[in-house]
Amino acid sequence: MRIILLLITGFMAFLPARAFAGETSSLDSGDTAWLLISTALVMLMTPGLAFFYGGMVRRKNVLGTIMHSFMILCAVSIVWVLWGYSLAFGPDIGGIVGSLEWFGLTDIIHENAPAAPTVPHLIFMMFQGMFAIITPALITGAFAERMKFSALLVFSILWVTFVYAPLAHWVWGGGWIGNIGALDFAGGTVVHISSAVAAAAAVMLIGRRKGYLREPMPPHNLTMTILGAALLWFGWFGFNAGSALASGTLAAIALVTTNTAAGTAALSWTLAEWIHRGKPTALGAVSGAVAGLVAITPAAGFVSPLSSIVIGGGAGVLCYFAVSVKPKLSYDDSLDVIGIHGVGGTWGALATGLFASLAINPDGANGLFYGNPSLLKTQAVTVIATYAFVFIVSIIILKLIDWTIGLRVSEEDEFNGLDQAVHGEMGYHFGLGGGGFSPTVHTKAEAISPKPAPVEINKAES
Amino acid sequence: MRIILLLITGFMAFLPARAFAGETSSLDSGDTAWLLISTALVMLMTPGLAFFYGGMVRRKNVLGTIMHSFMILCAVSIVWVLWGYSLAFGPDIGGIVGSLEWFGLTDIIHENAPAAPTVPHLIFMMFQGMFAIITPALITGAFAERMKFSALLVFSILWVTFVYAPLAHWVWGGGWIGNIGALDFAGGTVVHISSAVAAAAAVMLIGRRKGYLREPMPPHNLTMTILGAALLWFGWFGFNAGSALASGTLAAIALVTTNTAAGTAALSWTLAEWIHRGKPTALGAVSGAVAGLVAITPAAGFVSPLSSIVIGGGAGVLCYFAVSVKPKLSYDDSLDVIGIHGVGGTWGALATGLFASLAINPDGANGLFYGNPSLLKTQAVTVIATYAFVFIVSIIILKLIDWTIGLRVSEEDEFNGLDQAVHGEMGYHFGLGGGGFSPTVHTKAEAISPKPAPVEINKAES
Amino acid sequence: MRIILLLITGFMAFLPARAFAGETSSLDSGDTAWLLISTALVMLMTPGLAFFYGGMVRRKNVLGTIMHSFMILCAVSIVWVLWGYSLAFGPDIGGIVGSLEWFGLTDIIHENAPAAPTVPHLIFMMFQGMFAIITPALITGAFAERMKFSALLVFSILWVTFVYAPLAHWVWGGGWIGNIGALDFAGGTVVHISSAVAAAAAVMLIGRRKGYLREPMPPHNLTMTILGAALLWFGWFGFNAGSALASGTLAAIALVTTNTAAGTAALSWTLAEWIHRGKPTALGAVSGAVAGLVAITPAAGFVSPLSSIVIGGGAGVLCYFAVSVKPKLSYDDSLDVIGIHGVGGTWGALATGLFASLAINPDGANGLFYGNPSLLKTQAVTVIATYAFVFIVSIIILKLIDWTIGLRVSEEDEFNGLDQAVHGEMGYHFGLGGGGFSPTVHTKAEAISPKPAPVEINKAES
Amino acid sequence: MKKIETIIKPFKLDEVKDALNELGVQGMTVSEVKGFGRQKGHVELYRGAEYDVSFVPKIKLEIVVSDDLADNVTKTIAETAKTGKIGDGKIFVSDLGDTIRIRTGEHGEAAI
Amino acid sequence: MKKIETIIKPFKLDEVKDALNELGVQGMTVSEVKGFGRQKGHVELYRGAEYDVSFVPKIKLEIVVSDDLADNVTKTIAETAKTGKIGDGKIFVSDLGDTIRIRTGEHGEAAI
Amino acid sequence: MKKIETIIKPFKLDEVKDALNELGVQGMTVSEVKGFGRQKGHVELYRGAEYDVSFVPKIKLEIVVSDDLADNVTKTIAETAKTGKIGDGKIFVSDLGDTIRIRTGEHGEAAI
Ligand SMILES: Nc1ncnc2c1ncn2[C@@H]1O[C@H](COP(=O)(O)OP(=O)(O)O)[C@@H](O)[C@H]1O
Ligand SMILES: Nc1ncnc2c1ncn2[C@@H]1O[C@H](COP(=O)(O)OP(=O)(O)O)[C@@H](O)[C@H]1O
Ligand SMILES: Nc1ncnc2c1ncn2[C@@H]1O[C@H](COP(=O)(O)OP(=O)(O)O)[C@@H](O)[C@H]1O
Repeated sequence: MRIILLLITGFMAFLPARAFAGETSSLDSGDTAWLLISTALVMLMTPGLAFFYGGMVRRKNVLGTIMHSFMILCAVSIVWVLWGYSLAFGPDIGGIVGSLEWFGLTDIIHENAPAAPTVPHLIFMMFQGMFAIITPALITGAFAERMKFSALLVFSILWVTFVYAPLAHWVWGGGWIGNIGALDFAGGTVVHISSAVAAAAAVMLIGRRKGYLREPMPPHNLTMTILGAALLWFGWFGFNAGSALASGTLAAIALVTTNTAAGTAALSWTLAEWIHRGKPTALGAVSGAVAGLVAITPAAGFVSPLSSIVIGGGAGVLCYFAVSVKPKLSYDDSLDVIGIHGVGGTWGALATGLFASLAINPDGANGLFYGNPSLLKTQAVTVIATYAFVFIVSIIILKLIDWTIGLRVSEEDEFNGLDQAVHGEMGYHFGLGGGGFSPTVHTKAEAISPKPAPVEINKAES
Repeated sequence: MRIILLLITGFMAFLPARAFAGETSSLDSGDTAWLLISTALVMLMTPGLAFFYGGMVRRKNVLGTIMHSFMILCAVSIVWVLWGYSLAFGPDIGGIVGSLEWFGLTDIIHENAPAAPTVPHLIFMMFQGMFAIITPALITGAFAERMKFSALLVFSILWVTFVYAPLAHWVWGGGWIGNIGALDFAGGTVVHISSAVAAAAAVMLIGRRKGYLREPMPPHNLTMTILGAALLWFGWFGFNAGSALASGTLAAIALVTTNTAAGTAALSWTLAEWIHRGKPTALGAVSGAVAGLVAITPAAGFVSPLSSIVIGGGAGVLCYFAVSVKPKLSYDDSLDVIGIHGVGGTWGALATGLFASLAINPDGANGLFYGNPSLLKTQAVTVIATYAFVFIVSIIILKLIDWTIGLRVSEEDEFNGLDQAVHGEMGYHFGLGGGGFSPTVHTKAEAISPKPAPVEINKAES
Repeated sequence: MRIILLLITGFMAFLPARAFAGETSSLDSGDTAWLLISTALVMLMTPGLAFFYGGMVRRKNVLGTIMHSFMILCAVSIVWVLWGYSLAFGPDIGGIVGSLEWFGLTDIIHENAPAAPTVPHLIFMMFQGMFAIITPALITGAFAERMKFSALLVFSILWVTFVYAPLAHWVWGGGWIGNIGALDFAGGTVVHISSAVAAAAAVMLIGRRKGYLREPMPPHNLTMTILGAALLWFGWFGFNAGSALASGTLAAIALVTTNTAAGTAALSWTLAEWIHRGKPTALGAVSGAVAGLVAITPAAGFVSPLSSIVIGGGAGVLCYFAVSVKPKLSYDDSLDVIGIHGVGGTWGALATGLFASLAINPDGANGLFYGNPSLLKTQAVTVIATYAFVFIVSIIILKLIDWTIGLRVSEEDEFNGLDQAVHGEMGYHFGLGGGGFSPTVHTKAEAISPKPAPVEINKAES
Repeated sequence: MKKIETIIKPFKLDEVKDALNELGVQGMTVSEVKGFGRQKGHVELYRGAEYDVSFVPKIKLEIVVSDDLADNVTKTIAETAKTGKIGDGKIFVSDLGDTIRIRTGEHGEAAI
Repeated sequence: MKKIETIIKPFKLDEVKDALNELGVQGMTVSEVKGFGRQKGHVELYRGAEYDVSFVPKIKLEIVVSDDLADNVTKTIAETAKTGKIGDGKIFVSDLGDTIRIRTGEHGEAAI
Repeated sequence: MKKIETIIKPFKLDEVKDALNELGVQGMTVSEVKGFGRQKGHVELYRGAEYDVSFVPKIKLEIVVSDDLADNVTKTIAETAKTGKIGDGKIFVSDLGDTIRIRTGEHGEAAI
């Protein structure tokens, strides 16, 4: 398609030039449609994550947990439009960060995206914005059920600004990691490793939940967690196949490897725990699927479907054991951000160094198994650099917040649950089945109306 | 893309004309793909709304509330195909309504859409149909927990025919509102203001829920409401960016302003209640997001991302206070259709008159802040005309129904809940955790089989 | 679009040939975008089905039921990539089955799809893969609440290999059913009839649930079932309109008939039960919608919107009575796979023989009502052949499994519920509202850490 | 000391609680129960199968009071919870041996 | 008057209710409880953490009957609720001081 | 035989259960209840409407024991469930007429 158009362009050189210089002259409507819908798909992942996490906490914290992801979606949407995108993808400053030239986006509204010349700049911006949103949302699994709400908001804004935006710049925005030839198709380092390392920093500073390892803390609603996982899987097609930035064979490859790795990892996690513990669990199956999706993220457009089976299979087993070992180490990464996104993301980044193939993607590179050991080294360097950078800056941000507004809710609030204590709500008022009446609440008359309106008397009482 | 094709067309004038006269000769597959998926996205909004509303009512009415939206989806799907689309978008009759020439769609199946010549007529029809579906569904929030099911069905069909279709014609179908230059990108007046005004009419006629302001009526499942809000946000990308009717820069602009306004409004609502009441609630956050989505709807393709921050921010605060004031006025717009869609929609329509800019969309207009005060006046006229028209016709329809089949369920049915009384079901049978047995029901043997089948005796009783 | 390109191609014959021989030379980015997103939509249907089914079972089996669909999604994803696609769509062997030439897909990664030359082969493969996934998942409704998990996995893999893949080959892959001119736009026989017939076989062999017709077995969470139905409806746009394999008028037609039939069938089911039983139920409404979607599946791209009203209307009524009659026959097709997919699918296949019209789709055929009785005969032959083939092979597979690992869980496991017995989990831990504490569990200290960590004492106890 | 158990209609809970509060009752324990009695249940329909639901949601209150307050309490409940329609519920009165307040270890009436 | 409280297996509820109904018992109150006793619980697994769940779901029935019916009622429950397996549950019988029917204000056996 | 009913804070359940178990108590029945008493509730906010929730979640334990064990049991509960803060709950002790084990038909203390 594009080849044809290029040829036509050349062939018709005698036509007035401005016809081709119009603002959308080289836009491809199919590529644009794919980026538009991919952006919507990736947006849906953050609510998906909210449910994935929300189902795993105790009932008293379901809203608080969902609110973490939801408010990050809201806050980072604004940050990204104002300065985040410009820092990450704006004109490069020394390979380290983008300039603030694109602050507020005013100048780029009618441009095509420099990194994807067949789509509007704004949709590339927003597609990338959805990645910037979900990354801090992933971190919230680590400090679920005890983080202060104000601290969460401040943390997310600072973290996107000082960790995510520079890192995205390094890998995708013209920065040094991209320049040394590291491959990260859709965010293995930028999204998953970085969120897991920040999670580790947060867990160190915020400490364990009260009662951790002494009280039972079973997931209060696994059906909600499964719904979240389903939305994540669905959205991940946009995440990975959308990262092809065009609607063609590369997107198809990424979609296939994504789906295959998710399925394989769910199977391998479930089998591992079936053998190890005697039962294949539903939480294991969806956790495995997410682990597979994490692991294939950096590799999706560089490896073959067969390789994606190996990458997914490895992710399921590795993450299962990472998660199983956690209670023994007795740190409280509550919803296993490290065990899934850290381990899965690292495995995926290295696996890209093993399985990448120029036969799949001529713009990529060959990995170790295709005769090129240097890619694996580059990938490893990237991983380590990401660990170090993210950990240090995350610790600094968290410490600053801890000193000023504090990271953690009071013991009493933690005991009563974030929903009631922080948000003044309850997730569910199931109350009495038939009458629909919840015996736990009554109206504070004065709050609602000066005097109870005596207009209608309920005579129909059953 | 399209420019190129036009050029090619001219250049190749010597080619046989029929090649370009084929039924799909000017279809753009990318634009079509975007409209196809946008239609699906907007369809999903109606179930999303069902959950948004369903979570807010008491447990005893969850199915009844969901059924309102769901049955409207079903009924209006048919109405639209038969006569609705033709009334709204069919050949214009005096700027007032479309003719019935396209009844049943038979004649337009293989055409391109007149309003969007690069996509098939049918997909434009269906995309618009999804708007016609969600609009009456929005109204149902006003009379939730007490509307008669038969009345709901009749009302929706009449309202789409006599209110929605003409109004859509006025604004988008070649009618007078469009002709005077009012801007409504994706339905601020047609969808949101109109549903809110009809809601006000309904609230006046149907009256308050029994026990309103005396009994507590907390939302029974906020996680369901949040799920609904997430689906609404996701679907709104189709609603607003799909309204560009093509897959290009305009769609990208609309998608970005939509997302930004949703995020800003959620933040501003939450902050307002944090300051005003001391706690930021999850219901506030999602209500704010919806308020922002409502407000940006008429403006989405006419304003800059920076303007969308202001529009969203305003929507969150305005709607929060509108909703807070309701109990004091003691009318029972149960799920705040007026407070959110009325206030948010009106603010959005006027804000379009403030922030619209030809630099963003050359097919739009400049607003007050870009030196053109007349647009604001046009917008205000449109708003007032919509108020008047929708209110009068809605009252007439509701009165007619009240006189004939009645609007409201009996007091006893209201007390017992719509689920049990009207639908003969319960939303949840959580019963006993372990055994899965619900002590509330037993099988009416004769209803199921003449005599209880004595074949298998359950010997495995634990 | 494509016509233009063909013309250009001819016109520019003097250009170097290789420009047009490139791997993606004839890809259409819009068609590809539509197939990419359609694939994602159809993927989402399987979790949708999981919720549709999961809400209908008793609480104690909710995870077990969801796991059926979810693990089939995972397992068949791999099977399809390895050998399933090759068997179904690989180079034809005598009209019966595809060869294994495309095992592992290695050779087709950069090709265009033979059946859809404007899209990458891989996305056509994956789109078809999603059909292969949902078909065995549909069957699971028949043996819900009692199937062994290992048996389910083995059954699904064998069934996809020995039933689905050949059948798909017969109809779509160049096999004999396609060759005799039978029409099946999106899988009426391949997906729906085949799953229902396999369901009948399974019901015969596995027998009824303990207590069936003696104990009440009400759906434990209809809101989950409705969510599932909403996701199914949404995904079905990809299923049916995606089956156009291109983003143009045919996709638009299929999308419109799909939506219309769903709405009509929901209405007609609800009306039937309103008249017959006195109440229109929510479960009826969503069951009707699914019945309509099933019935329109084979017809979607061959019939007019008006015909789709008749097809949907018929489906709702027929399936309602099929389902109502089940208890009288006292077989336990637990979630009505036969009543909905069997009856609806058969009605749809025959209705295609009645309503298909060349005026709608020139690549289709005329049906009885358009003067061609032979199509109806062909459709009937196809239906009967599918019945016979699927039933026999399904029985063989099930028998083999029954003899080896057994089909059914122990009576005790069935009594305790699959969630606890098979997966070692509970769907919900709602426990105590306020404290969020579930009195049903306590931590097995040794399992988690050698000695209870005495580090933090919970002093904040309220 | 008396233990008073009463089964009432759910929507009467707040009224009864407030009335008892005014009487000087400072504590009570509430649970959700299902009642079976003269009051009719309802029918549910699921895909053509009909379920006859004979249990009706009720609230159970347990109130421990000193002997001298008992009569007043039962009288107040009987008045406040009454609608005059079938299903208003019952009050059951029985003797209680001892009461202990866990927080302080107090016994008897002081612990109520 | 006697108050009979019984803990039974959930799936026995309908059978017991019907049997008591035939006996002339016209009302009862049901609640969902968790039982701890000789009957084993089960184990749950969440991401490698193991929870030992020792509580088993049970149904509790409260039935107030006149003294002369009491023996028959306990006997009927004991027969109908029996499966012979561990966990069948208990019947507890105690004296009741008074019963009041809220709807009518009746006292004593007339109020049952 | 004594029937001991106790209302405790939910998070104390496991501790109390284990302590009673060590004492030789082999069975008990647990339910979720809402308590109203000196302990304050909380406030909920929904779109500007404020709800004052005065009920607090509690656990109710019912334990039937032989007369000689009763004192020990109440003492153990009183100690284990105590936090010293308002809302720790109550223990109510009453006499029980008879107990029947459904599985065996045994009566009296043997049935406990
Ligand atoms: N004999 C009884 N034992 C225990 N509870 C009873 C008894 N009779 C009635 N109840 C409870 O009282 C409630 C109301 O009784 P019902 O017979 O319906 O109406 P009324 O109290 O007006 O006679 C029942 O739902 C049940 O919970
Ligand atoms: N001492 C007791 N006090 C109160 N409830 C008891 C007591 N012992 C048993 N129960 C109740 O009876 C149920 C059955 O008891 P269990 O010991 O499991 O079996 P069985 O009744 O066959 O001896 C328990 O789950 C519990 O609810
Ligand atoms: N008179 C009473 N009758 C029944 N239950 C009571 C009574 N008083 C208190 N309770 C129960 O005991 C719980 C704790 O009582 P509360 O007054 O809050 O604290 P404390 O036990 O420390 O005095 C209450 O939530 C309620 O469930």
